[in-house]
This record gives sequence, structure tokens and C-alpha cells, in this order.
Amino acid sequence: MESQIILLIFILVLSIFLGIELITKVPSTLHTPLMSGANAISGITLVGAILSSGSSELITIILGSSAVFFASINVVGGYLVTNRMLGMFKKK
Amino acid sequence: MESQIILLIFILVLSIFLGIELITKVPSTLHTPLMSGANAISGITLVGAILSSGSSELITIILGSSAVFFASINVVGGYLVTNRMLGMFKKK
Amino acid sequence: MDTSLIVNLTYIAASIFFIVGLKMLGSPETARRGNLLSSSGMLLAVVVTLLDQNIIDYRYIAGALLAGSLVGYFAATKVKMTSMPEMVAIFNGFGGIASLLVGSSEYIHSSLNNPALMGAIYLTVLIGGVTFTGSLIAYGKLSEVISGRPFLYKGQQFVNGLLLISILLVGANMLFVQEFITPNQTLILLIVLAFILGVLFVIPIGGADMPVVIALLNSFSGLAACAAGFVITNNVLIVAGALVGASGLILTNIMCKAMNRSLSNVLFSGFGAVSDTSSDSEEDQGEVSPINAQDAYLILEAATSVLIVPGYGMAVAQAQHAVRELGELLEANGAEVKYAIHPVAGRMPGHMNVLLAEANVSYDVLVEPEDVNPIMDTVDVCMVIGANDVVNPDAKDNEGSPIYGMPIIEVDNSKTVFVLKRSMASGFAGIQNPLFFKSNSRMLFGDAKETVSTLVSEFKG
Amino acid sequence: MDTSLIVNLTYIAASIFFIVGLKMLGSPETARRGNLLSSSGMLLAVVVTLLDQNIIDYRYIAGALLAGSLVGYFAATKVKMTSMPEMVAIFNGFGGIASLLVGSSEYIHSSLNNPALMGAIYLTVLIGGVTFTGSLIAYGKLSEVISGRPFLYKGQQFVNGLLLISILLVGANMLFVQEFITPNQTLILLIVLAFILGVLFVIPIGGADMPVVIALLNSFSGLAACAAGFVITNNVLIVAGALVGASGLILTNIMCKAMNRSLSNVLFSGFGAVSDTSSDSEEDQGEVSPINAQDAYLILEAATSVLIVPGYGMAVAQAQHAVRELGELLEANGAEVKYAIHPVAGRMPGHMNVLLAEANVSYDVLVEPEDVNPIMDTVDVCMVIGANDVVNPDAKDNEGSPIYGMPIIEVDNSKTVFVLKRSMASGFAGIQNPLFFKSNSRMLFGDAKETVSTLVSEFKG
Amino acid sequence: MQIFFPKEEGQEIRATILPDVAKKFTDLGIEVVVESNLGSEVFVSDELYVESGATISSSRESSLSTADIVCRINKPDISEISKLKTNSIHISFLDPFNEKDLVNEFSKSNITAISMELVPRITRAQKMDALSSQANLAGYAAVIEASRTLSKSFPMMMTAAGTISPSRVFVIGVGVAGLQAIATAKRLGARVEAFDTRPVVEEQVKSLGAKFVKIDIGETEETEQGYAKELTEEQIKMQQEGMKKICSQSDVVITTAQVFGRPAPRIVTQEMVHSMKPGSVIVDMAVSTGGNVEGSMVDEYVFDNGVTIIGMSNLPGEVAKDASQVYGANLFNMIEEYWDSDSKELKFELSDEVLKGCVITHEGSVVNELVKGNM
Amino acid sequence: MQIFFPKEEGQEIRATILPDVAKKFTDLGIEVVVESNLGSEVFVSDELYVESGATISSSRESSLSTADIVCRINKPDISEISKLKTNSIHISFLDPFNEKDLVNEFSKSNITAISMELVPRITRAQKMDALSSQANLAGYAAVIEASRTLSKSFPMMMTAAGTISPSRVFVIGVGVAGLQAIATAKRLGARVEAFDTRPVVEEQVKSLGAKFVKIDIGETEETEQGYAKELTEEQIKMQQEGMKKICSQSDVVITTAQVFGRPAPRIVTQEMVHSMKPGSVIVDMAVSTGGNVEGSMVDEYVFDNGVTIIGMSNLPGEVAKDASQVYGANLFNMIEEYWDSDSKELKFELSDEVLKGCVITHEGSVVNELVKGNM
Ligand SMILES: NC(=O)c1ccc[n+]([C@@H]2O[C@H](COP(=O)([O-])OP(=O)(O)OC[C@H]3O[C@@H](n4cnc5c(N)ncnc54)[C@H](OP(=O)(O)O)[C@@H]3O)[C@@H](O)[C@H]2O)c1
Ligand SMILES: NC(=O)c1ccc[n+]([C@@H]2O[C@H](COP(=O)([O-])OP(=O)(O)OC[C@H]3O[C@@H](n4cnc5c(N)ncnc54)[C@H](OP(=O)(O)O)[C@@H]3O)[C@@H](O)[C@H]2O)c1
Ligand SMILES: NC(=O)c1ccc[n+]([C@@H]2O[C@H](COP(=O)([O-])OP(=O)(O)OC[C@H]3O[C@@H](n4cnc5c(N)ncnc54)[C@H](O)[C@@H]3O)[C@@H](O)[C@H]2O)c1
Ligand SMILES: NC(=O)c1ccc[n+]([C@@H]2O[C@H](COP(=O)([O-])OP(=O)(O)OC[C@H]3O[C@@H](n4cnc5c(N)ncnc54)[C@H](O)[C@@H]3O)[C@@H](O)[C@H]2O)c1
Repeated sequence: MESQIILLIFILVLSIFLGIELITKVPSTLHTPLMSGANAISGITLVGAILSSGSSELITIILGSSAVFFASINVVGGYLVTNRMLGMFKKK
Repeated sequence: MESQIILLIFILVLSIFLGIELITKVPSTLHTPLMSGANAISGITLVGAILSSGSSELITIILGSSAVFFASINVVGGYLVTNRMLGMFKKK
Repeated sequence: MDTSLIVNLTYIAASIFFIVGLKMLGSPETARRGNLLSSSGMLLAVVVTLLDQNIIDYRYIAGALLAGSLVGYFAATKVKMTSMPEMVAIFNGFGGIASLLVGSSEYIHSSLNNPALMGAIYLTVLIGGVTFTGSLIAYGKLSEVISGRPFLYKGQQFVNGLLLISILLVGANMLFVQEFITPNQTLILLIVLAFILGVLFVIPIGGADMPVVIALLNSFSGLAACAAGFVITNNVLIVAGALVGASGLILTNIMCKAMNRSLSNVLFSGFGAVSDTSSDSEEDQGEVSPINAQDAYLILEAATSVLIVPGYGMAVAQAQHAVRELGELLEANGAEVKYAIHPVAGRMPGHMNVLLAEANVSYDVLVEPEDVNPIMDTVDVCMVIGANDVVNPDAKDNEGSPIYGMPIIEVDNSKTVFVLKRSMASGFAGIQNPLFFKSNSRMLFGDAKETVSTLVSEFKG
Repeated sequence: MDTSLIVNLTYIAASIFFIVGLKMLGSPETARRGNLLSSSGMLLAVVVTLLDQNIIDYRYIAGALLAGSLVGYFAATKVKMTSMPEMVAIFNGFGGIASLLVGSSEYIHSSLNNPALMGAIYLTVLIGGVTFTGSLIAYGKLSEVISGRPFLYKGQQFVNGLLLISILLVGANMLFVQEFITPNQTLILLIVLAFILGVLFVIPIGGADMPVVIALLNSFSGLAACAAGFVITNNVLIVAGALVGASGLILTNIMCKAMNRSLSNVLFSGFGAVSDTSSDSEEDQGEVSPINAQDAYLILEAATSVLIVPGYGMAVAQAQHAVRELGELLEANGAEVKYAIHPVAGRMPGHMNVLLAEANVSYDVLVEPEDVNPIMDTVDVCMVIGANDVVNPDAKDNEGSPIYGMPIIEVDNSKTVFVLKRSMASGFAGIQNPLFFKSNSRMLFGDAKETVSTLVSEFKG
Repeated sequence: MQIFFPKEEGQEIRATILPDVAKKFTDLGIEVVVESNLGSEVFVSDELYVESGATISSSRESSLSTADIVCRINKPDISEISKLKTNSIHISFLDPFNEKDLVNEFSKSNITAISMELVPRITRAQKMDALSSQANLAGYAAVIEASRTLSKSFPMMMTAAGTISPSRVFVIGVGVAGLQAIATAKRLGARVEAFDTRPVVEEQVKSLGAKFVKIDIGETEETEQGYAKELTEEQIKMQQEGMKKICSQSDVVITTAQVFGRPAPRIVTQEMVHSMKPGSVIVDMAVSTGGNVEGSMVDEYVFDNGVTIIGMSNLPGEVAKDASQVYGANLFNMIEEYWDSDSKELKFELSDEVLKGCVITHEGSVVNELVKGNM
Repeated sequence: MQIFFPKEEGQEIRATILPDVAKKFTDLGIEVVVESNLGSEVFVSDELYVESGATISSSRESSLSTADIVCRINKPDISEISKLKTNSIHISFLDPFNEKDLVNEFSKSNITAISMELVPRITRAQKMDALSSQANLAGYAAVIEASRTLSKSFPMMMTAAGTISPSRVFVIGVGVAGLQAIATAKRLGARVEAFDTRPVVEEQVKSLGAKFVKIDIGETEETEQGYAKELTEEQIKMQQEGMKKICSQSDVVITTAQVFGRPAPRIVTQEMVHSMKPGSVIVDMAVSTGGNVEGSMVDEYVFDNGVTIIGMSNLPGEVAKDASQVYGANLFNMIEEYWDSDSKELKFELSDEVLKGCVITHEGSVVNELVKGNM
């Protein structure tokens, strides 16, 4: 367990650095779509929601399904909105 | 064990991406020192060498100590050479 | 190979998709494909999660998934283009509440005496809750359901301090003590406090700063997902969450810089505002909007017709060579470029002609005000380079003005005006210029030669 | 907290040091601090490793560590500046052999029927071995112990094929079959094959390409360390190794691009060379060395005196404005900039004067050949911009030349000459120019205006 | 409404208007009458005027007496004023500070006289400002004239037969004419230096890429309209001292220094002229208001010790076609500004800032403050 | 070794050498004799020559008969040739294809005559190439002359009194003079177009930022030295057709077309002149070899239908000081090239490519191939 946490922390650290490196010098027209796209990714909590709703207890089912509901709005809506925004960037 | 390997692979993947992101558009005067600096880092195998030489078996002691010997040349020499090279870049 | 391996390898693949997708989102050419890639990663992750886990009952999951997807779909496709930012805000809030729910659901099952796990849950719930209500408030401000004005009251700092202390105390109790209140009460208290914090965090910030706040909340929702990943020890949550958390933070910072402000200034300027008395004299002219060269470049890059209006400042800066170069680059970029020369621009008759001829600007692209004024509304961008009096709308609008009646170059009728000058100082006639305060004007402060050179560099990539 | 936690957290810290250090190495201002940071990370990692592990006997480790450090120290400090590249090569080789030894040592203890572990060991030994002998050969070529010429022989491809197949077979045996030969024999065979592969890999490549090869081998040694990390399940080895492996690959690629070649061209051009018959006609003039604008920028950036020699090509390209801008940037950068105007440059008397005056180049910085020729050897860089006949050394050296006797601008006496032209075509007089083949000349091919503009952009960052 | 353009007398080459501008007048509904041969010096035939809607008058006397507005370039002969229709308007340069008789005659004859040199130097009036429009062309012509007279080339030429050094041009007084002179000389490739007593000019000189010579002469002043105030005697001395060296190194000196309403300052002394290289050229653009250069004479080339002093009083006449065009446009802009297209009349309100500046006499009396003060 | 510079006769303003160059000769050890008043037209006094080491001769006759080298600008009076010392060298423009008597006289008198116009157009000889050095200045002077004559300004000026359009300048024939004319007119701000029959010229015109006019006249040729070959009659017609429209739109036309060793082509017909706007200016730089423009006359301003045709044969004389300087430098470069500083003598080898080109007569016979063929 503990060694796993260490590895998870490692992953966390690397991801943070990678996140920082990836977003450098974005033109400001892309700020909003980028934010929106990142927001959709943060809907990854959907995976967690699915996992935690796979129970037979009522309270977890309720909590889990609501989590799935909200997270899927975030994911689906987020990607679509991003896509629409980016559609405006097509060169005339 | 297996879940640990998964995590290690995760770490590997993240590190590779990070490595790629880190080295973008280096001016060519820095190619050599950068190479040399990276080379020194690759001397991290020294840690492995130390770990594997901590045994009581003769063959591993021999293998391990030689590994430590070579790796420490790499580390110490690598960092010093890099430092010397970079010393030349100081603005006149 | 067992399923867990497949699942985990798929998670790695999904993470790679997210990483590359995010990278591609950072550049206009690849952004769309990047978004597609990242969404494929998400699909992969979800599908593989559904497939394998020892999930007992699929019905609720499927129902919730379907319902959520439909809501997301309609919200995203039916919304007006102009309301997109608030949509993003509310989606983000949903992500936050989802993380909060995941954390809560895990809390109910977990052994309470694992501080690491408790810490993870605590962070998940706290950050998720703040993201949720904060995003809702941001949504309200953007859609003008709530007033966009900073909401300020006496004692604000005191209330905030109290809130923070409570949150810390609940955390300490949850992680280490487990006394005083029941676990369920702890959870509910934490959620309530998180919600309040989210509200109080966003409400004092003005509507104009909302984009930055949303970017920050977005980063939070990533962190919440990341924390949730620790709760259920799931890598892909950690990687994706951390990616979003970190890149969101950087993005927030970049956005602040583009607005020429610091993050703390954005977040906490509301507090200072209480003591300020608004100065009316400034107010009725409105505020000028500065812009930086990088953003100006992006607008120029998209423009199909550009009108350059040189004045005495171009001569002082000796910027004519740089201006010509910029003009050539704009043309190469497909824009139609003209130079509008006002008869009295500069300090001698034909001043601009001398300089532009020196810089080899062809006579054919020089136009006079009367040629260009009638079609000014078709011009995408007017670049006013060190000119002032000759573009002063007072000459046509303000009878009291000393220059009333002089024909001017009516740049204020174009879609966007960039005014390149060093300060808000007036020109030869010594009078203020209302052009600078118009909503379509952007001030590009600095020496004209340097500013234009920067634009040139931007164009050259 | 137990020591393992401390160790692991320290490893994380060390990894962060490596990451940030590597990032800083990529920019001239921070490179030195970056190197320091990365070395501190290494120190941390080593110390913490020493502290905690259940190491039975420290003596050998300490001895080896000390000995290695001393050797490294003296090698690094005593070597001549000019021999640094070969030093890097040999250090790199030592890193490779160390990984090989770690892999071997683990192999001896491991259970053989764990394919994942076997695979890791196999890769560690193979890559480590290739890195070792490859680096040694590279060292030999650079220090001219071995001839720098590509070493080629008939049947090379066949031998290489055979080698690769053997290596694959040994690998298959080691991972899955474990038959035919004893584990020790397998290991020794693998090592031998890896060594041979390293030699054969590097020996056909020419000395001039060695830097690229070293960069690639450096990437390999990172990968070897990474593989060793998997063998002993150690994160910091994986992270650091993968960082070096990936960044080394990118660096290799960047270096190839800077040489205007592809990686495969560098690695395998030796093979093609066998069939080529060397063309003598070209040989006796020598070869011209092209340079790209980015590298030219770096040289200009370091120059303290620059002489610009314009000719008809500058006029044709209408590059005068860009040239003036470059001149100004060079001056701002602290260099002394002069323009040497040859009396017959261009196609009419005073041709250069007209253009330079148009571009606002001050008369004060124009000099004549007789003023500048005597002090030419103090000039760091001569930029010959579209001039040809007026800098042709044949006019002073070659009695048979039709322009013999004409005074020229003796740019060939300066430290470095950049010649900006589009091709190897001759000028008005229609004669070849030996200047282009001199060792201090670099050809910057392309339209003069574009080339100079690129340099200008480089200067502006 | 009838407007009459008599042909200029004497040496004048410029025409008061060209057909293009005449057309603009007729488009406004104004009847344009031009005296026969008005444009002959600038190669514009009477037919062209007719084509643009004007009528040709061969009798000046009768046209003068019927026109509501009479426009000229130069001041009229005093004898012609009485022939004008009463309450008609007369527009031209007038030199009102020196021509007191003329002013009196105008007021006596009940003529509204407008003096073009008194159009105020404000942004709004710039389109009517003939002083500027003519000075501008004069600055250009001065350089062309100097370049023709000088036996050297202006630009530097590094040639196979040695380097031809650039000529050095020194411009003294940098108003409108001086700026254009600087610009033109710079264009031609000369090394240009300039000096003016007003400190704001330094930036303007540099904005043309030329060099400003700094001479410390203490405090100087400028009127509200940007005209220079007269220097004290001591300051003039300091200035001359400072300029001597530069003059002696220059191939061409162009002086344009004027002080509003006063004779031009004497800046270049004979001693300074003699210190110059033989073959050098001086253009005294202030020659008609007294001259900046000792020894300069109106409309003459004076040779003094190898130095040529050019004293052309009508430099704009060297580019007469352009000068005519812009002068006519100035007139048109002025009349159009006050033209009421409904009543087809001029709406003259003397409270208007521009008219307050330039109307000298109106309804029988001298109305201009400055001129009145000077009478 | 003595070298003598007689004063030029007639209208010539240029001096054969200036003191600076005289000094270079004396530094070589050559005795320099200049005729009194040599530099008077360019404001150079005899004293300055003396300062530079020359001696002043007041008797031309005696100096001619003692000098080893005599240098002038223009061809000598035929009567003076016999007064030269035998085997002495005479350097000047000679017009050898037309002046057959002069050539004969030189060979009869045993003089080595060098014709400056025959210095070959190769890179190495450029420093002695007086045709280039003078044509260059002539190109500049032509534009200055045109700008002074034209009653418009060259540059565009967008002013409060309307826009002054830029003058359009059309340069026909783009050799050395044409290029400098283009450059100067461009500098002054004109819109410049140019035409030449040699296709390589297009790039050169563009290299000065001007526009090349394309007229299809079929194949054209160029000699090895870059001179144009003569066109066929048909080609000339095509050219005139193509140029007519441009001429009619131009304010200034400058023609420089020459064909080596032949009379200048007649390019601008009277019809084309008449199609031009009144007030326009033509400068015919080829006037002394027959003229490119119908109606142009040597050293006259011809007025034809409002168009001024300037036919100055000595345009370099307009910038006489510079022209003298570079001409003297050309002479010096030539003599220095063959000067043996040990023996203090000229080493004349007729096999040398440059001398083969420009020496006409030597030791009593005509040695130049081209001239011989022409006799
Ligand atoms: N054309 C003529 O013949 C003539 C003659 C005399 C007077 N005038 C008068 O001059 C005025 C001309 O109008 P205009 O619009 O050309 O000029 P302007 O109204 O004088 O404005 C020039 C502007 O340029 C800016 N500037 C100065 N140096 C600069 C630099 N280095 N970089 C960037 N900006 C710089 C100044 O603002 P910052 O200080 O904030 O940078 C100033 O506001 C009119 O009022 C006209 O009447 C014209
Ligand atoms: N000054 C005079 O009065 C005069 C008159 C007539 C002839 N000439 C003769 O002209 C020659 C002048 O010498 P020079 O050194 O100035 O010129 P040059 O020897 O003719 O060489 C010019 C060079 O510029 C290069 N070039 C052309 N266009 C270019 C572009 N757009 N970008 C970059 N490079 C370009 C050409 O090489 P690439 O094609 O490879 O680019 C060419 O080799 C002498 O031989 C002289 O005798 C001079
Ligand atoms: N706002 C407008 O519309 C407008 C239009 C035209 C001109 N102006 C301004 O009017 C002003 C006067 O212009 P102008 O050309 O009529 O001036 P001017 O003809 O009256 O004088 C010419 C110059 O001589 C200078 N001078 C006077 N005494 C001098 C001395 N002793 N030494 C050196 N120089 C001396 C003056 O400073 C002036 O610059 C300028 O500032 C000009 O910018 C304004
Ligand atoms: N290498 C050197 O050192 C050197 C030096 C000077 C000149 N040159 C070359 O010598 C050549 C001749 O120069 P130049 O000035 O003595 O020429 P030029 O005086 O003999 O003739 C002037 C120009 O007239 C042109 N021309 C002839 N017939 C024409 C027609 N019908 N229509 C239009 N144009 C016509 C010619 O092509 C030429 O360009 C040029 O190519 C020049 O570059 C070379």
C-alpha cells in the first residue's frame, strides 16, 4: 500500500510538471477553448463515479449515480462546447 | 507486483513525455553542454549500482563495485565537464 | 493477461491521449484534433471502466450516464455562442460536485483511521464543493443572473477568517481525532463549509474577471479529480486531474498576464475596492482598454482589411521601416493593407509621404480620408500609429472642440482600432481624444517603433 | 515514517531536481544553475541510497565510489577544452557499462522464469553494452586514435543482419525458453553480442557526425538506466533514465536538423558511401560549409566587431532595410558595426550608397576597402551580403584571374565570413570565387532579404 | 455670387487658381470669372478654364467692379482698390503690417479685405493656410535651386574613381519651409543639420532623420500659434557664434528664419559668408522680409568671395503649377467654409476664430486687432 | 617625367585634375605642371595647386613641348598636336570614330594617344573608366536639371491644401547614367519607370526600387562588354509604339540610349513629344551623339508645344567639382597602374587588355583594332 502511494505521488508530480510544460505561451484567443477542453478532461472523475456507484448499498448508489450524472454532463457538454468554440477558428 | 509494474510504466510514460517537452528549441551552442548534462544524469544508474553491490556474494560485490566505479566516473566527470563547458558561455 | 492489466494499460493509453490532446489544444492549427483526441481518451477510459469492474448493477449507472450525456449534449449544442463561457463555468461546477459525491460515497465505506485516505477524501470533498458553488456563482455573474459588480460588505475579512478556521478544524477532526461529531455530521459540515467557501470566494470578484476565476476553478476541479484518484487509488484520475490542475493554474496565470494583472490582484482586488471612492471625472470618459502586442497580433492575423493611419508619432519614433515591414507581412497573410494619410498628419505638409517613400511604401497604397471614410465600417483593423488629432472624433461630434469641423480619418467606425502611442498624452492641438475610450479601441502603449517591431516578430513566428 | 518512505520521498525530490535542471539547461542564462541543480539531485539520491539500504559491506562501495569520483574529477578538470566532446563520449560509455553490470549482477540472483524481469535485464545489458563500446569507438574517432573516416567494407549489411538475428535469438531464449545454453553463457553471449553491435554501429559513421552519435548513445545510456530501474524496481532510475532517454532522442533530432540532415542519413549514410566514387573535380576546391541562420545568429551574438559587405545581391533582394535593422541590433548587442563599401559594388557608381541612405544607414559607419583591409584580422565576422566579385581573393592571389589587380575587400582575413547568396552562381565577372571554399567561410544560402530578416528575428528572440 | 481672379502682374508665375479648383467653385454654384491668360505661365490655356465652367474676362476693370469676391496671390496695386464693388471681398496676401496705405484704402473703399498671411496657425484652419502651403513648396524649391547651383552632388557616392563625399546642408530656421528643405535635402542624400531657436523643433528635425544643432542661447519663447518670438541682441550674437563653424563646413546653407510681424533676423553675417568654402551656396528664404543673410538681395544671385547667395523672393514660383494648385485650394477651402449653400451667400461672422484673425477691414473700418495696433 | 594639364577651352567648366589628385602624382615622383587658371571655374585657385606640389605654367606652348604626358578632358585642337613632344603621351576623350583627322595627326606626330572613351568596360579597368564616372554624375545632374525646369514638385505631398501628385519620370536607356538618373529621381520621390533594350537591365532597375517597363521588341543583343547592339528599324518602331503612352503620362522623360561607336538611336519622335502634357520636360542625354529625341539641340533648351527639351552636352559640368575630381582620379589610376616606381617610367605594354582597348596611336601608327577598322 505504502509503496503504491509513493508511486502515485511520483505520478502526481510528473503529471504536474507535464501539465506545466504543456501549457506554455498559448495565444490568448485559445484561452477559452483551452480552459474548456481542460475542463472536459477534469470530468475524468466520471471514471471514479462509475467505480464507486457499482455497489448494492442504496446510499452509495444514490451518491454514485448522481456523481455519474453530473460528471457525464461535464464530459459530454465540455467536449462539445470546446469543439464548437474551436469551430469558430477555422480560417475564413 | 503487477500493479506496481503498471505504475512504473505510468511513470515511464510520463517521464518520456516530460523529457520530450523539456527539450524544445535549444540553441545549438547549448547542444554539447546539454548532452553532457543529460549524460551526467544518466549516471543515476549509480544508485542501482550501489543497491546491487550491497551483497555479500563475491561475484555481485565485484560486479556491483565495478558498476559503482564506472557510474561514479560518469556522474562526477559528467557534471564537472558540463560545468566547465558552461563556464565558457559567460558573457564577455 | 487479466482484465486489470488491460484496464490499466488502457488507462495509460487514455492518459497519453489527454497529454497529447492538451498539447495540441495550445496551438490554433491542431486544437480541434487535440480536443477530439482527448475526448477519445475519455471514451476509452469510461468504456474500459464499465467493462471490467465488478459492478453489481449497471442500471443506475447506465441511466445516469445517459441522462447526463443528454443534458450535456443539449446544453452544449443549443447554447448561444455568446453564452459559452458561462456554460463552461457550469459544466465545471458539475465536475466539482461529481468529485465531491465520489469522495462522500467512499467516505461512507472507509475505515476512518487511515489519515492518508481521510486526507484524500477531505481534499476531494472540500475542493469539489468549492468548485461547485464557485462555478455556480461565476455562471450567475456571467449570465447576469447575479450582478456582475463585485459584491462587498463590511466585515468580509472577518467572516472569511472564521470560515477558514472552521474548515481547518473540521479537517483536523476528520483526519486525526474523530470526536465531537459523528462521521456523517463531519461530512455534511464539511460539504456545507465548502459550499459557503466557494460562494464567498467568487462573489467579491467583478464580472470582467470571471474568465480568470473560471480558469482557476477549472484547475480546482482537476485537483478534486486528482484527489478522488488518491481516494480510489486510480491512476488515470491522478494523471488527468493533475494535468488539468497544473495546466489550469498556468493558464490562469497566462490569462492574468494577458490582462496585465496579477492573480492576487484579480482575486483580492474586491477587498480593496470597498475603501475606494469612485472618481467620477474618469468615469464619464470610460476606461481605456490596453492590449498587448501578442493579442494584437492575433487580431491582425485574422483581419482581412487593415488600415494604417500614421501620424507625427511614427515620425518621432522613426518607425516607418518597421511599419512597412508589418504592412508587407499583413499582405502576405492575405489582408488588404492601405495607408490613410491625413493632410495635416505630422508637422509639415507631406511629412508622412517623405517617411513612407523613404521606407519604400508604394504610392498606390496611400489613400486620403475622403476615399476611406465611406468604407470605414468594412475595415477590420485600423492601426493608428502615433497619430492623435487627425483621428479625434471630437472634430465631427463635439461642437465645442477647437478642432470641430476638421475632416478626420474616422477610424472609430472601423471594427477594431489599435492606437499605438506611449501614453495618454495629447497631440499638437493639446486636446483629449475620446477615441481612446471607445469600446472598439485598444491602446497599444509604447514607442511606436518598438511596438511595431514586436508585431513584426510575432508575424515571423 | 519509516526510512523507505524517506528514501522514496527523496527520490521524488531528486527527480524534480533532474526535471527542473534539464529544463534550465536548455537556455543559456540558466544552464549553469540547471547543471548545479541536477547535480544536487544526484547527490541527494546517492546519499539517501547509501544511508538506508540494508547494505552489508560499505567498504567496496566506498572504495569504488571514491576511486570513480577521483578519476572522474581529474579527467574532467585536466582535459583540454578542445577534447571535451570525447570526454563526454567516454563518460557516457562508463554509464552504459555500469548499467550492464547492474543488470548482470541482478541476473545472477533472479529467478529466471519471470519474463518481465528477464526482459528488463535483457534490455539493460544489451543497451548498456551497445552504449559502452559505441561510446568507446566514438571517443576513438574524436580523439583520432581511430581514423575519423567512415569505416566501410563489403558484406557489411550481411554481418549486421547476422548480428541482429543472434541478438534476437539470445533474447528469446533468455525470456521464454531458457534452454540450449546455461544462464551464465547466455549472459556472456549477450554481453559479447552487445559489444560487437556497439562497435559495428558506430564505426561506419564519419568523424564529423560523431556529436550526433554521442547524443544518441547518451539517450541509450539513459534508456539503459531506465531498464535497470525496472530490474531493481527503482523509480528514480526510471524517471531519470526515461528523461534522459527521451530528451536525448529529441536532442539528437535537433542536432541533425541543425546539420540539415536526417537521423537516418547520419546513421546509415556510411553504407551508401561504398558505392560512390569520389568526384575529384569538386575535391580540389574543397567543400563549402553551409550554415543555418540560427547558428549564424549565435556567432553574431558573440561577435564584438562585425563588418557588413553589401553587393549587388543586396540590391536585387532589396534587403537594405533588413540589413540596417540587423546592424542596429548588432550594435545594441554591443558589437561595433561598419559597412565596407567597395567602389564597384552593385551595377552603378554609388549603388550601395543610394540603398543604404534610403535605409537610413548613417554615413559615418561606411568605410572604404583601404581603411578596413589593414585591420581585417581584428574583425570577428564579415557578413558578405550578395557581393561576390568585390570579395574575390583571386584578385590578389591569382595572376591568371581576369580581375587580378583589382583591390578587394579582404574579408578572407577576418575570423569568420558569412556569405549570403542564393546559390553558388558567380557574379558579374562570371568567375568562381575561392572565398567560398575557405575554412573560415560559411555559406548562408537563400535570398538575402529573407536570410537577414531571419537573423533579425533571431535577435529579437 | 461672382468671384473674379485677375491675372497676376509682373514676375509672378503662379496662377491664383487652376481649372480643377475653378470647377469646385462652379459646382458650389458660384460664378467664376478669370482674367484672360491667367494660367499662361503654368501652361494652362483659357479653354481649360472654360471647360471647367468659368468665363473668361478680357476687361479687368469691368470684372473688378462686378465681382463679389476678388482673389489674387499678391497684394493689389493700390489704384485698383477703388475700382472694386463696395462691400465686396478681396482676398490675397497683403503684408498689412507694412502696407498701411493699402489697408486704409481698403477700409475707405468699404471692402472686406482678407489677408492670407494672417490665417491663424490652428489645426482647423490649416486647409486655408496659404503661408504654409507656399512655404512648404518654397522649402522644396530652395533645395532644388541650391543643388543646381552647387558644383557638387548632394549624395555620397563611393565609386571606382574615389568617393564623392556628401554635401553638407545646414538649415537655419525650421518652420514649415525649413522642414521641407530638410526633408528634400535628406532625400537627395545630403548630410543635413538644422537649427532653430524654438526647442520643440528638435524633435521635429529628428523626426525627419536629420541632426539638430544645439546652440545654447538661453531662454526662447514661442507665441501661442507656434511662431518664434524675437531674440535679444545678445542671443543673436550667441547664435551667430555657435553657427559660424557649422556654416564654414557646409556646402549649402538655407535660412528661413522669420519672426511674425517683424523684419527677419540677420543671422548670417558677412564674416560667416567669407568663412565658407568657395563654391558654396546660400539660399536666403527670408530675403523678402529683409533677409537672414548679410548681402543677400531680392531676386538676385549675389557672388561674394566664391559663395553664391541666392535671394529668390518667389521660390514657390519655381514649382508654379503645384503652388497654384494649393493656393487655389486654400482659397476654395476658405470660401467653402463660410459658404451657405441654401442662401448661396457667404456667412461671415467676425467672431469666428479664423476670420477674426485674417479679416483686416470690414464695413469701412480696420477690424483686425493686430493690424489696428500697428497702424 | 613631366605631366601637363592644359586648361580646357570654351564652355568647359570641369578641371582636368584637382589639387588632391595632383598631390598623388607628385607623391609618385611625377612632376606636375598645370596651366594657369586650370581650376578657376570650380573655384580652385592656382595657389592650391602649388600647395599640392604642382608648378604653374603660363605658357601653354612651351609646356606642351616639354611634357611627357599631356592630359585633358576634351579632344585637343588639331593645331596643337604638332606642338607636342614626339613619343609623348596624350590622354583625353577623343571621339576617335568621328575624328579621323585628329587620329591621323596623332599618328603622324608620333604621339601615343589614349582615348578615354575606349577604356574597356571590365571590372579591373573600372577605376580608369571616365565614361562611367562622368556618365554617373551626368545622370544625377540630368535629374536635378529636370526638377528645376519642371513646374511641379517631384515627390508626392498629401497636404491640407490637397494632394500634390508625384511626378512621373520615365528613363529610356539604363546604362550607368540611366541608373543614376533612376536612383536620383526615386530619391526625390518621383514615380520612376525605365526601359532598356537589354533584358539584364530589368533586374538592375528593380534593384533600385523602380519599375521596369516591358516592351516586346523581340531578340536584342549585348556586346561582351555589356554595350547594347543597334536595333533593327522594325524594332525601333515597336519600341516607339510601346513607349508612346508612357511618355504621354510622364512629367519628365530622360533618354540616355547610346549604341557604342554609332550615332544614338532616335527614340522619341516629335509625335511623342507633342503627346506629352504642356509643362513636361525631356532631358536628352544623348544629344551630343545625335540625340534620342527629335528636335533636341546641343546646349539648348528647346520649347516645343509646351514641352521643354533639354539638350545639355556637358551635364557632368553641372557638378563640375565632383566631375573634375573623379576624372582626375581616373587619369591617376591609369597612370599609376602602369607606373614603374623604380625606373620612374611608364611601362606601356600594348598587350595589356586595357591598353589594347584604349591606345589609339603608338609610334607613328594607328594601333587600335576598332579605330583602324573605322578609318
Ligand atoms: N502637417 C502639418 O503641416 C502640420 C504642421 C504643424 C502642426 N500640425 C498639427 O500636428 C497635428 C498632427 O496630427 P498627428 O495626429 O499627426 O499628430 P499629433 O496629434 O501631434 O499626435 C502625435 C501622437 O504621437 C504620439 N507619439 C509621439 N512620439 C511617439 C513615439 N515615439 N511612439 C509612439 N507614439 C508617439 C504622441 O502620444 P504619446 O506622447 O502618448 O506617445 C502624440 O499623441 C495636427 O494637430 C496638425 O494641425 C501639422
Ligand atoms: N559599380 C558599378 O558601377 C558597376 C557597373 C557595372 C558592373 N559592375 C560590376 O559588378 C560587380 C559588382 O560586384 P558585386 O560583388 O557587388 O556583385 P556580383 O559580383 O555581381 O555578385 C552579386 C552576387 O549577389 C548574389 N545575389 C543576387 N541576388 C541575390 C539575392 N536576391 N539574395 C542574395 N544574393 C543575391 C548573386 O549570387 P546568387 O545568384 O548565388 O544569389 C551574385 O553572386 C563587379 O564585377 C563590377 O565590376 C559594377
Ligand atoms: N497648427 C497648424 O495648423 C500649423 C500649420 C503650419 C505651421 N504651424 C506651426 O507654425 C509655426 C511657424 O511656422 P512657419 O514656417 O510659418 O515659421 P516662420 O516662417 O515664421 O519662421 C521660420 C522659422 O524660423 C525660426 N526662427 C525665428 N528666429 C530665428 C533665429 N533667430 N534663428 C533661427 N531660427 C529662427 C522660427 O522658429 C521658425 O521655426 C511652426 O511651429 C509650425 O509648426 C502650425
Ligand atoms: N564592368 C564594369 O566595370 C562596367 C563599368 C561601367 C559600365 N558597365 C556596363 O557597361 C554597359 C553599358 O553602360 P553605358 O552606360 O556606358 O551604356 P551606354 O551609354 O552605351 O548606353 C546607355 C544605355 O542605352 C541603352 N540603349 C541602347 N539602345 C537603346 C534603345 N533603342 N532603347 C533603349 N535603350 C537603349 C543601352 O542598353 C544602355 O543601357 C552596362 O551594362 C554597364 O553595366 C560595366
